[in-house]
Amino acid sequence: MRKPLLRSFSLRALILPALAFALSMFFGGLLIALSDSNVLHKASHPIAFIKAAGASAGNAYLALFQGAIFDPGLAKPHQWYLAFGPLSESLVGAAPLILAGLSVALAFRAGLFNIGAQGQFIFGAMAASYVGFHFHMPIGIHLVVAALAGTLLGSIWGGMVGLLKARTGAHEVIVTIMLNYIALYFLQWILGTTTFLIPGRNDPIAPPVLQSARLPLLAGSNFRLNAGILVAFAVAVFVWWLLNRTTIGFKFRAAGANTFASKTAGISVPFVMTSAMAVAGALAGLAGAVHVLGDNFQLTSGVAGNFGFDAITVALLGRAKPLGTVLASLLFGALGAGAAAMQAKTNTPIDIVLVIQALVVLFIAAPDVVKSIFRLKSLKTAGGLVSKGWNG
Amino acid sequence: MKNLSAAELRRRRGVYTMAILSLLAFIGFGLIPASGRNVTYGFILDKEWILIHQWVIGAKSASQLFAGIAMLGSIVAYMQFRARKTIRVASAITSAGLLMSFLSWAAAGKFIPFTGLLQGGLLLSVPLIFGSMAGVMSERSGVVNIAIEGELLAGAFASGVIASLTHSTTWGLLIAPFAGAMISFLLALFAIKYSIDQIILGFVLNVLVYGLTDFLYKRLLIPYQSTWNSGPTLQPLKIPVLWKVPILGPIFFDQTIIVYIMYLAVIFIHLSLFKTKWGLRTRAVGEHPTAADSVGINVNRLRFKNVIIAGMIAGFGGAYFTVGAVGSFGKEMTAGEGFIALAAMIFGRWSPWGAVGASLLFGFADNLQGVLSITGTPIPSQFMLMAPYIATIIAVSGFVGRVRAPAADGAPYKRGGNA
Amino acid sequence: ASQAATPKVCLALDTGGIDDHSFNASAWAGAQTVKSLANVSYVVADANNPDYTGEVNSLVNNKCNLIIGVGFLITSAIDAAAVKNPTINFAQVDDPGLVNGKAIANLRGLTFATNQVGFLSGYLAAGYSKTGTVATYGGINIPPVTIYMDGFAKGAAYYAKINKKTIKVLGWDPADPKTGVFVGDFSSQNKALQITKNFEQQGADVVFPVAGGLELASAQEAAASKKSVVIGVDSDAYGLYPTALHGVWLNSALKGVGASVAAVIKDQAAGKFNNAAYVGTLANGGTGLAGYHDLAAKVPGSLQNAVRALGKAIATGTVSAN
Amino acid sequence: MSLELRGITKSFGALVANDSIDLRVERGEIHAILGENGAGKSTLMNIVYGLLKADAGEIYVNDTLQEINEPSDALAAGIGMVHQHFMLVPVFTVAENIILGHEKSKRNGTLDLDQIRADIKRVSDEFGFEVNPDDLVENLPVGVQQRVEIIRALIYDAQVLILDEPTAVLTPQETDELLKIMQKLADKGTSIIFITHKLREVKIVADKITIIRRGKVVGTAQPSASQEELASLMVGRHVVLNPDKAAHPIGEVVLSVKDLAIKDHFGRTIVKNVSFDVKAGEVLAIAGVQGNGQSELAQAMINLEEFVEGSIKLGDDEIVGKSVKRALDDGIAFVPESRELDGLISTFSIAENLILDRHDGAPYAKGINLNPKVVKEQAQEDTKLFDVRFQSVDDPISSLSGGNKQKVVLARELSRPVRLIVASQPTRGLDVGSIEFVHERILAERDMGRAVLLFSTELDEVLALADRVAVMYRGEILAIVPSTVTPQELGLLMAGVVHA
Ligand SMILES: Nc1ncnc2c1ncn2[C@@H]1O[C@H](COP(=O)(O)OP(=O)(O)OP(=O)(O)O)[C@@H](O)[C@H]1O
Ligand SMILES: Nc1ncnc2c1ncn2[C@@H]1O[C@H](COP(=O)(O)OP(=O)(O)OP(=O)(O)O)[C@@H](O)[C@H]1O
Ligand SMILES: [Mg+2]
Ligand SMILES: [Mg+2]
Repeated sequence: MRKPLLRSFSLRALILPALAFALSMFFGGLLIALSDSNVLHKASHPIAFIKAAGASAGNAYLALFQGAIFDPGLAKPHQWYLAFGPLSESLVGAAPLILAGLSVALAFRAGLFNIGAQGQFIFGAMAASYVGFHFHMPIGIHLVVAALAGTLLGSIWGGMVGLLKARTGAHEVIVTIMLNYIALYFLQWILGTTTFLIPGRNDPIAPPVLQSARLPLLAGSNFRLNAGILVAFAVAVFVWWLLNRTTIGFKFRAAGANTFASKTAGISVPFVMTSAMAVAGALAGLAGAVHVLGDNFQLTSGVAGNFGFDAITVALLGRAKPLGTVLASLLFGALGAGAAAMQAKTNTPIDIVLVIQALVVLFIAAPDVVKSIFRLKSLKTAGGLVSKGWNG
Repeated sequence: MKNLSAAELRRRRGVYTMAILSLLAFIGFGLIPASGRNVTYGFILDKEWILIHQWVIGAKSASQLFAGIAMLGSIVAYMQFRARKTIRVASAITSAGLLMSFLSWAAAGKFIPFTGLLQGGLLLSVPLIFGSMAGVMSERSGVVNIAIEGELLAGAFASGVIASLTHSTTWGLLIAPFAGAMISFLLALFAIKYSIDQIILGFVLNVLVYGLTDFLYKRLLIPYQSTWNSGPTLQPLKIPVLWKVPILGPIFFDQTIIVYIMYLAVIFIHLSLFKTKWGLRTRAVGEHPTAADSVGINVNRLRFKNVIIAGMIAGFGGAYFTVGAVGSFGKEMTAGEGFIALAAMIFGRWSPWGAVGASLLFGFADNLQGVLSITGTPIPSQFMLMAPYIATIIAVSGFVGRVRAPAADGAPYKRGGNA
Repeated sequence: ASQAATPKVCLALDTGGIDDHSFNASAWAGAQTVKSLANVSYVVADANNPDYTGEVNSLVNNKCNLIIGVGFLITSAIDAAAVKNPTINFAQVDDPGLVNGKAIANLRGLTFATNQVGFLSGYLAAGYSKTGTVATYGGINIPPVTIYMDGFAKGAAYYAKINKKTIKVLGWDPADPKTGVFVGDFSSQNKALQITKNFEQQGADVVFPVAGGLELASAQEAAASKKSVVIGVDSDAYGLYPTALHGVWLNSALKGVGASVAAVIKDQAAGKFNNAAYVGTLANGGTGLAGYHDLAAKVPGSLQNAVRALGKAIATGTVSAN
Repeated sequence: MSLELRGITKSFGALVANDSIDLRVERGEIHAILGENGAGKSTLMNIVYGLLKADAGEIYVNDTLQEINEPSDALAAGIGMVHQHFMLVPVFTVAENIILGHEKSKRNGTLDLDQIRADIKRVSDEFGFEVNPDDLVENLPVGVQQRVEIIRALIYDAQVLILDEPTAVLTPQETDELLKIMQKLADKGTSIIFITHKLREVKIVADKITIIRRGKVVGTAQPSASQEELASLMVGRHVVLNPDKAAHPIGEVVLSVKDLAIKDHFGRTIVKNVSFDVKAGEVLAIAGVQGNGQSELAQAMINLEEFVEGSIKLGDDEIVGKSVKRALDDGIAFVPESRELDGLISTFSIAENLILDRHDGAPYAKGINLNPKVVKEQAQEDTKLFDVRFQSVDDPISSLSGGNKQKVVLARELSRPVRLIVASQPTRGLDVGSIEFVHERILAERDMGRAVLLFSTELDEVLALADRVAVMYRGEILAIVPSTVTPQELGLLMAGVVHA
């Protein structure tokens, strides 16, 4: 794995994903059309039926696109660029996802299955929010401190898992699943405490983080696009460097690939378990921090949404490689942003996006299926990452 | 005794933990409290034979009594351990004693419907047991099954809708397994035929089912609720005589058909796994597929079959959520129990009874926290809700320790690959 | 405020969506009642990663004239948007509609004194109970939920006081708002079912679930065990669930989200949008009991009268629900 | 029963593993097949046994064409095979393993093991095996595991028995017994295909010898041919079988082990009161039957064993209780018994495998920064030095043959400054060419004044390399004898026989 970051990325490698995406959109479209009463009413006249179906799915997807990338309707005189608002939304959504995805990917490379990104995300968000609204510090410093606080708490929450596994052998899958629930309930509790209540209000919404702790906007006040996405990209490069260019990453990958040989070579597997989970936790924690400091600003019980689990999907979709994870997250960010608009414009239930996401991952993970559908015997494909099951 | 084996060290850690806990319980629950108030245990749910109706006892003395039992238990356990004998029974007694000691303390001045407490625990673990059985089925033959959640949800959806459309719980029950099987068919197809990473697959299938059910729920079940989502529910069937057995009767033998089928399923899976030709082959395929292949066993066909069956089990378990409990389907009503089931399977070391034990532990802990938060505790509600999850972590790290999955679990089998 | 011929009205719903059998549903239903006056549409926050700001932005971009935020989580997004777009009118359910303490011209808050109807429900429950034990539980421990529970407990206590009876309330203790019985989410039907079972085993024969759609589970248990009846929450449960359950709904505590939404839309259509905070009370019909439906016969007339009277008393302020 | 292969061809991608191979085995004939690593022997046999599908070629049993697509076809045709990598389920009992695939059930549907137990007993008695049907296979020594495989073949009365490197893991005694058994079977009419790298064995039992090189049959030979002739036929060049061990000065004690005891995870004592010294410039060989504690003893040398009592001193510093890394850094080179499992990471590149144990030291790393350029250059050198054959150091190690894999392990362990070399079964499964190389390296290290602790079950190897030989039996050292000991004496010692 000592290829430079970009060599693992070629246009040719994008053909399959593109086809996989098209395929998924097709099935999603079928679902939209066939569950649309206006379409079903025309079932008796084939032609009209197909027209209606096409229209139904077409409109939904047009809205999806407009909500995700570019919507001319938003352009105002002398402000054509406003049409790119949706793109900004997509990137805003992608930033935390990239970071959380990297968390899962890194742990995976070290032979650990981190289902706990959700909980680590929550603690990261909690810490960042607290530092963000409670303390007063100079601009910049405040931001850094808040982000670090989130990273630290996330890394503690994650490192705990590694430590438990190293010490007692408790399986990380069990522990992380349980810790996710614990983190959620802890969040619900702390939001009710006076420290986290807005003075004079009693609903569980933490005060907004102060301006001094917010990630700077990148494209002016018309867009929510903030430095979070840059942080995410930077961290992706960092993770790539850590995994492929450092002795620590070497240990991670070695222990992840073959514990016995690693032990024999003097690599301390307990060290790998603990530190890998700590780093993974830190990344997920940072994701939470970026979410709170970048676009969410106020801590709520739903702050983590489904990031921690989407993170697993994008990491696996990205074959546990940094670049792949970034690309996968961008795709998911766009789908997420588009979905809201799609529902607003065409009343298509937002959940269809889940179906599309699932199908995309499925087809990309199964190149042979796609190839056989599109008759592409020749196309060479990188083998997926091998699952080692539970024994790591 | 120097140089203990890892297993022994773990067991010793267990014994010491129990001993210390018992002592703490005796002091903390038995001696310190201001005393005075009574705790009342209720032992009757229905018109079963009444052994004792209620048992009223001083909270303090009860705590002492049970903590005492726990201490005895841990001493016995230690002696057993020295004698290198199994400490299962002793530890069971100790844990029970500890629990009762704690309960008597926590419920001072309160009424604890003991039978109901246990019955509730059982009910809460029903989906977990079905789920973990599905896990065991497929993972024993070497296919990692993270799709349990999806299989449960699919089963719940299908059985709910069908029961509603046909006004028949029977049809609901009959359809559920096939809904689960549809999901596990995808799992089998992609994992075995296209040898795709099974962990990715499991996750994605869950997402897929979430998406599909949410979508259809909004598009069909809400608008046309009266026809699509108003299913009937199963009534409990009392097993003649048995259900009257004091305490146990109403817990185990006054349940819906789903629960009875669960009993049979667990026993059947255990027996077939360890006593039959099918079981031998299944385990062989999960441990050393090449060896199985070299004696003429069709590895992938067997795996395919088992994964499908696993899906049917989980799917049937899903029916518990709808026809087994509330009738109508609710959005994402499995609420992550498929993952708890997954944990229970690992916790139970891929053995049917182990998984059942883990599921019961979780279900019971969950219901205990429910009952205690009703009778009233000073502990904030969110921390009460955490209890079962914390308990699981303690159990896993304190007593279970390192677990070993079937050797070939998660590894697709292709002939001629490197042996 | 803009005077569109037929104004474009958009609801920003919380993750529950129009089918949550709860406040989102009521809001949408309310909007439907005035379809003729405005063309109404809605968006739902993405349950996977709710991005309320994004949600509201998408409506602003969608050129809505009136945007109504439903669910307190959307508050801050609505506030921000209101400040940023003075030409668009906003309303926010479950929020007084103040931006850092001050009212602004294009934002109207819609709040509800649900503790009042909770109080009535508690009184009714206590009066109806044969065992003298009534129970309530919530989805998660948040004010919109606990306000109801608090009112319920106090109402039951009030009944006990004036009738010199001892009434036991399970699941919520006004003195200790950190504890109480909660499911932990709004989707675990079988947990809600088990909680109801546990209540019944503690002797409760009236249950007041404040957990949106989970009230279905309680109703199922009640129907199966015949040991309890259920008081629905937010909307009239009687019409929402299978007819098989009609026999278990003692009543429903209404939260007039729909009415308030309809009211705001009417004003908008008539070009009379204003920012006077709307508080739904028993007095203005913003909250209230739905009706006894099938159990009307079973509830003693005296009790029904007492409840009606108490309602008036609270409305006129002679009795306080706090 | 006779077996004939005609024009068997099999390629894996570009590589032709079998190139139209013809082969005929008569009834009751022991037919040896010789060839280097990767020559194509296992592939050929896997084809005969139905585990691989030939691209072309035909298989005749008793001169009638046989379709063999599945192992079940082979079994049905009376072909049995003992695989190079055993085909036993470790967590099953012997009986379960043997009944697998031929299950009989009782009337109540449960498995019927009684019949198979009886069969096992019958066969064991006939051939004087000591096998308990209810032992877990994972607890059995390799030698016994192999017996299980043979018993299985015999129970399902194989007329043609394929043995793929059966002696690679056996001791002299076990080997001789196995050879006797083979004779016995042959006399009763069973045809045997015997794959091995050990010419001595071939000369003892084989009736006929076929030599394969790079997938082609390059000739047949008679057992009378000399070992040198056979060797050069296999490798295609002249090879030295017995390296000359020049006399050399012996230095001070480098390694000294005192009263060592090792327990396994189940608390069973595996090694007890073991004491010995190894001096600089000396090769001490630990000989012994597989499963007498050598593996654990070897592992203990770098603290890979968990439950150890006693003392292991390298120079003046104690090893026991320290970390593995510490032991390695102290100057121990460790060549593990199983290169595939403990020695190499199959998904890692050759270069990465070359720095497994010292990636965080200079020159490879500065701080935590790995320097890929240096890693690569160093890899080029090391591999050239140790004559590893490969396309690129970035290729995954799994693309190398066993022999080359082993050279990579040696390259890694020996190209850093060490005082002691611990090598377990360094030539297991290797062909003569590779063995020659490994042996020369080990002696070279010795002559450079390093201490060598050699664990081997190969008599010839022990005698060829050792200055002194310690024999292990049942976890204890039975005796330490000079290398002038005769193979016979050594064999007896290994069998636990100490004569006054
Ligand atoms: N499944 C496979 N896929 C690709 N190549 C393979 C496969 N199996 C074997 N080969 C290649 O075929 C060649 C022959 O392998 P084979 O195992 O038959 O050699 P061998 O004679 O048994 O070697 P050894 O004496 O070490 O056992 C080797 O070069 C190997 O690289
Ligand atoms: N699936 C495969 N793909 C590529 N090469 C393979 C495959 N299977 C076996 N080989 C190679 O075939 C060659 C011979 O196979 P084999 O397993 O016999 O190795 P070996 O030389 O005998 O080493 P060992 O004795 O440790 O097995 C080795 O290089 C091995 O790596
Ligand atoms: Mg071979
Ligand atoms: Mg070999």
